[in-house]
Amino acid sequence: MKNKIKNTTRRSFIQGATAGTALAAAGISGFPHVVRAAAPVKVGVIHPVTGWAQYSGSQCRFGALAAIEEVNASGGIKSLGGAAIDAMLGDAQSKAEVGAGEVEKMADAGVSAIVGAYASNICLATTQAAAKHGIPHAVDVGVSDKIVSRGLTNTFRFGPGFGAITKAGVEGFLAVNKAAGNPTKTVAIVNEETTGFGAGIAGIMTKGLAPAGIEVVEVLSHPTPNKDFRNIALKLKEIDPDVLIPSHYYNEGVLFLRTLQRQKVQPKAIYSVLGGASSQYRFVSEFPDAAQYVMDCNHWFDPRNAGALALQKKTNAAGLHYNYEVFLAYTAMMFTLDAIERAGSADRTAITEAMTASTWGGHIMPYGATKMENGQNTGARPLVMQVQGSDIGVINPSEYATAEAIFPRPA
Amino acid sequence: MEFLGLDLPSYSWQTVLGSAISGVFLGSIYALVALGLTLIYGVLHIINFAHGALLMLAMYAVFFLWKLLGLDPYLAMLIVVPGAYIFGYGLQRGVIGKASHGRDEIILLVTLGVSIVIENAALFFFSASERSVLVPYDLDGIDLGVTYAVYPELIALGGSLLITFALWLFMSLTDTGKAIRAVAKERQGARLVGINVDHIFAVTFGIGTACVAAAASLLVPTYAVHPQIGYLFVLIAFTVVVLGGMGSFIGALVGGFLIGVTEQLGRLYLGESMGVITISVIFILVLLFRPTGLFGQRSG
Amino acid sequence: MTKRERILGWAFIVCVLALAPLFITSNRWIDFLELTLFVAVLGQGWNVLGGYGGQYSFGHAVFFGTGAYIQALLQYKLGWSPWLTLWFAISGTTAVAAMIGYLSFRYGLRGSYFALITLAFAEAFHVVSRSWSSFTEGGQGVQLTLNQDPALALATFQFSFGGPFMKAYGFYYTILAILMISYAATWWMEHSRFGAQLVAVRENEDAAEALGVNAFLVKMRAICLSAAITASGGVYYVQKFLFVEPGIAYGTAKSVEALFAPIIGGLGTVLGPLIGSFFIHGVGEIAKEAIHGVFGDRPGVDLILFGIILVLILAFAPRGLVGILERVWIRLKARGDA
Amino acid sequence: MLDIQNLHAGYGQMKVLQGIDLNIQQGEIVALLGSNGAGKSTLNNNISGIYEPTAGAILFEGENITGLRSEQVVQKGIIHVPEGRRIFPNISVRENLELGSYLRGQKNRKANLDRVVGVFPRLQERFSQLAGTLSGGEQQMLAIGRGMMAEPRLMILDEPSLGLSPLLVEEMFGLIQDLNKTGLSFFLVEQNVMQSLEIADRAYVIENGKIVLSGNTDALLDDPELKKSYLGV
Amino acid sequence: MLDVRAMSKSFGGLKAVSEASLTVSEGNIVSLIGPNGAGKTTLFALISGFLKPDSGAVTFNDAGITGQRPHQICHQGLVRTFQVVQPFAGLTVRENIAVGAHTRIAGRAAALAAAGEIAQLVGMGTQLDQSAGALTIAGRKRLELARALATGPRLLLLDEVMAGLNATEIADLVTVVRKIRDSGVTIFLIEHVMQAVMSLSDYTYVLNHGAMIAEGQPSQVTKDPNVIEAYLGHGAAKRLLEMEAGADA
Repeated sequence: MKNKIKNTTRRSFIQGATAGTALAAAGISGFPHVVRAAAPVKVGVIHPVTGWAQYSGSQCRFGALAAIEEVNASGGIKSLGGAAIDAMLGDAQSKAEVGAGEVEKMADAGVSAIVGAYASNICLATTQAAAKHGIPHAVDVGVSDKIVSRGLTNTFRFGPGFGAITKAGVEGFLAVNKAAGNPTKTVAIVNEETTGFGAGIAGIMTKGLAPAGIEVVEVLSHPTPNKDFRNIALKLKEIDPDVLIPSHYYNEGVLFLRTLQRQKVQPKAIYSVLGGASSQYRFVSEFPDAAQYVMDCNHWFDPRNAGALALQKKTNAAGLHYNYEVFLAYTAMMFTLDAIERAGSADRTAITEAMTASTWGGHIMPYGATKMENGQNTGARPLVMQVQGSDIGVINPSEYATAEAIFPRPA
Repeated sequence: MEFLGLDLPSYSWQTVLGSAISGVFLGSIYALVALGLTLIYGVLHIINFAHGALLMLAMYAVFFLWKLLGLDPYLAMLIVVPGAYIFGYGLQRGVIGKASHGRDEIILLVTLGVSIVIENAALFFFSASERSVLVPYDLDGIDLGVTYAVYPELIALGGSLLITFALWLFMSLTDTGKAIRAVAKERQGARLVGINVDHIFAVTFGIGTACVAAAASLLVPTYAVHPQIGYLFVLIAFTVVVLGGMGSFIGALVGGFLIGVTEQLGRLYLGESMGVITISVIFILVLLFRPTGLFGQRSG
Repeated sequence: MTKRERILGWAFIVCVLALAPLFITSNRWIDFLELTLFVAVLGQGWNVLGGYGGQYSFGHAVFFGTGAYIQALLQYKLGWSPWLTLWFAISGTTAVAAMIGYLSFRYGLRGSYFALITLAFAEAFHVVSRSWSSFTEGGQGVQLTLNQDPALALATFQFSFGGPFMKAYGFYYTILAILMISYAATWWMEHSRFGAQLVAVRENEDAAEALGVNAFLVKMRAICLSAAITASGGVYYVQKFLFVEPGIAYGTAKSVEALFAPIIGGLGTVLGPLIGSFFIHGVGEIAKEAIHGVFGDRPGVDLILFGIILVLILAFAPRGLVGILERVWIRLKARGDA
Repeated sequence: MLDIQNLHAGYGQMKVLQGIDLNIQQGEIVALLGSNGAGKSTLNNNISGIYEPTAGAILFEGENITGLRSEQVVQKGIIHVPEGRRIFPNISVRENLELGSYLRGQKNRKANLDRVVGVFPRLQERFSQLAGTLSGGEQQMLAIGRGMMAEPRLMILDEPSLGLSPLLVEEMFGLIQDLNKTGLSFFLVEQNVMQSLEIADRAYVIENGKIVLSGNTDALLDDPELKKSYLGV
Repeated sequence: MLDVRAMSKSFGGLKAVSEASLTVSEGNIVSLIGPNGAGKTTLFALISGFLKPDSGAVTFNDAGITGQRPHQICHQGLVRTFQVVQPFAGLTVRENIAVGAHTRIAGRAAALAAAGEIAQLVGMGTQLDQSAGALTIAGRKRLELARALATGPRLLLLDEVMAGLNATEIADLVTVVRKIRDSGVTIFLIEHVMQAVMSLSDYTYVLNHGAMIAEGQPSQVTKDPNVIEAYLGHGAAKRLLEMEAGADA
């Protein structure tokens, strides 16, 4: 089993975490002994660790727990007298109603905040259920912009939403294209339409690329799951666009890129926006050929941040992939714990207020200082990556770049 | 292009032909999965809902043989096919036959129960993540002009023809094959010539499962394995079986190709998502208007 | 069981379900009860057609999903009140059921063929709901506006931000009311000519026809009642979660959930789906807790168990838990009398 | 050869046979007469192992075969050609015959096949035809031919004349006699009373699951009881 | 009351019923006899709407009912029973009969009460709450009769209700059938048990190989050499005549 956390029981993890804190306390036994009078603060962690989204959900859970482990190890919530964070784990089973049920359990158990719940539809249900009980809820992934547009005062998303990512994708592409001497005239979009996360991409792209004289010549939508991409490959062969812009989940991403390979479809570049596979280490390691030179505008950590790299090491050590799920959930949890620290209280309202007013800057993401507007962190932004060799390098924006874009890709 | 008042996109003949050819390849996969299903239906009158789950299980077996022993998926057939036969035989004799009291609807529910158990056991032990087998000849193949045909696809196509032929030979030349066909229509008569009907039932289920395991070996180089993969094929396999005629191998083969080509062209013209509705529509129409399918025998 | 015992039994069950939440302070357990009752409603929907009528549908999600979509879309697109849309949701779904029933029964589909065609219809609806974006909002699903004004809780049929009682129990009593109505309807059916004829058709269609039963009409009525009950589950779902998407609406999960409860509880009995739902959810919870101690969060444990229970019930207790309970009851009474 | 002692049998809670005693000697043709629902087919199905009797014993050549499965009974050489023929309609005539020796007589399949088509030349003409397309008489020939393929020692014939024209019935009975001359024993269940009594050595009359009359056929033919039970006069 | 004209039906190549005609007049008990496989049950199925004839017509109470569905025909007062009894095995005797009663009674309680009365009539009064699946063959036959009777028929088609019964049971049932006739229900029956046919019928039709070969008073019909041949086989008539001659001598 790749995912160790999954194999640990909830109890043994909590025990482990407590043991960690105890050890940390023992490590500083030379100092006056700090008696932890404060009760632990309960934080709910909901993810779909079973069902269709199980892989991503488990990755998310690992990230969130890593954050808790880290904070507990470094002395817990200081403003609460070093109170430990007690993680209450919930499994949404990849179903919205089960996710909402988990929130009820957590409300019962008296959690102070909730972090979760990966998929947009589950997030919609969990944030609403949490709102009913006034529990602050930090959304880790859930890119649908509906999540933060319902006026729920308890809901916060630290990462960027779909609209912001697509806009950044356009800007990033234009920059890469310009640097290469504007070779792109036509693009084709291939997006998934089942969960709707690729919906709306065509409009934003068409509008954004038009000023640079780039035409969106075709939009090809497909369902998730999709077992065959041959038709799309054939159409692309006929249309022969300069650049392909895919936007879909991991499994389809893999199948799509492999089909292009098999059908010898070779555009100047593949530049995905929220491409499920493109900037995932797992894909790069399993299909290095298909992944080569693929660019992707997606969630990414600040590659110069030491904490981010430490987390990467830790993730790899656990046998997991350091994908966006891990660092987004980690960051959402850190954001929550930071708010608890600032609130100096386990009270839900106080934490909500602290989240609203957060200016937190100590994170591992390329976002700058936090500024919440209607629950959305306005500083949140994606980066543009490219697979080069066995690594994934950041190619845009320049202030975070670790590699030079290779575009058009070599034949 | 306009068709029945619908404004359809128009494509070059190369694209349309390429799509149709890809439908043939896809259809060969459907036919492979449907062969075992139609055999089991023809004799046992079992609409085997566990068929997809068994396909998935066999795909995992092929995957692990590759991953752990480095065994080529096609070679893995030598292990997986007999293994599946034994598993299928035991499943019919030990579970399905015993629990179903011989009633069609109950059999349906029992196989549904079995599929739920198998699928979730796979989820439990293997997790939901996709696992792919990468064969060295993954990208090699033949340029057909309008489309590339890679070896895994060509082998699957050849395999579907070969397995259909082998099944046909088995059913017409061996006593067991004849007994299977005899039992399909006349159980009491079969008992009276000394055929152990329970055994033949289990043998049939075993062979059906072995077929699906052969299909699994041929599928794995193209499709990643995950616990829900069976579901992706099984509904279509039902359509193929119903269209081809329950119990007919040639029907499964022709039905597979027909569905494959229809689906690909449907997706080409109606869009990838809406295009698959052609399958459901064919399914419903055949069930309503020609439940015996194209090559089916009249029952009764 | 005597009639008196039955009535007393029902009165007891109704009282327990009505009063239970007042003694449970835990949201978690209220939520558990709510989910259980919800599945019991879906199960009764299936039971009317499958249990009483012997027509085993494998695509009952088509009724749940259609009810949910109508409920959601009329509010979303036309801004209608949910109290109005719910009538359209139920009657619209009934119309869909009438169409599916007409085609299936007119062309004489029975047994496994009926199961397959319902499955095919659910799949067709799934594809349409996913692909016809301009009408159904496609795969993104329909998200209803959340009302946070406590004063409008009742008017908007959204209780999450109502008063303390409403917030805690609003949806519980909603699903309980739906349950009571649907179970009363089933009870009425069981004790009516329609019910008697439906069971006769299940037992032997030819014999029923010979006795003047219009089997086609009886099955049509059954599929319509079945769909109406299932659609009311869809209405509840949409009001509770304010969200519906193709996978939730037409995926296989709901179809399977709907048939588990009555088969395990007892086919063709009013009480069966309720008992079945309580049993599988209870066992599921226990299994998950138990397995948690050993493996952590592992997927599928409860479903593996459900599958095994389903096969065992089919093999050894074709009358389900109700049958077992009745036998136990009779034995206990015999012992008491002795 | 076959000795049935106090046999009781039925379906579920339904009792059909209520103590049958009956025997067949090597080389005999024994007829069983009785009206619909008297239990004739039930008796045959219990002998051939399709159903298991609730009480009593069936001995074949001194060996207790009560409750054996049908394939074990076939193995012993008791071949039951059932009412309604039960041929395999969806496979060819030839395959039907071949399956006759599925369990018994496999070694001599070719020789037996020749023997059967020698007796029924009509079947050879239809060799590759699906058995379901045969006429009623041909189907009956096929059913008997299929039975012969197993090299039977005792053949149970259940209503072989059912649905056949008088001419064919005549032919059928002649055939049974011919086969009997080769040493094959027959247990013949018939509604065609007169003709079966003419070729049989002995007969039993069954009513409501009990044997009510038995004896040599000549005696039975003159028994007024028989006529009464058949014509009600 | 019932008039069947030139009815034919084939299955595949086999002519099951060919050009059969018959008349059943009100208040009578008419029987249809013939050897196994003669097509009697097929003819019943054609009359009651379970099968569609290839040609021919059925008139019931001066109305054409050819091609109508069984339930429609039932509502006009013509109801059949099945040779292979078809009880609703999961229901009690009372519930079984009530299904028939519902044809004329909408209310559940009234239908159940009516079922009780009918059960008394056919002698099942003590078995009302028994499960139909647990009945003996005789019980099932009675139930079959009771259910049909509960629909309130004008004409009852009974398919071998006596088969498999012993002499006492047959005698009981003969009485019941008479009682039913006396209550104003016309009866048309297929029967194998000749005693029953002889003692019950006012008129008899004989079917062989799908065609009517004789009709008339039962006592006459059984003397018809064609009928004897059909029943007892080729040459039987001659032998019987010889026997009778011998007996007379």
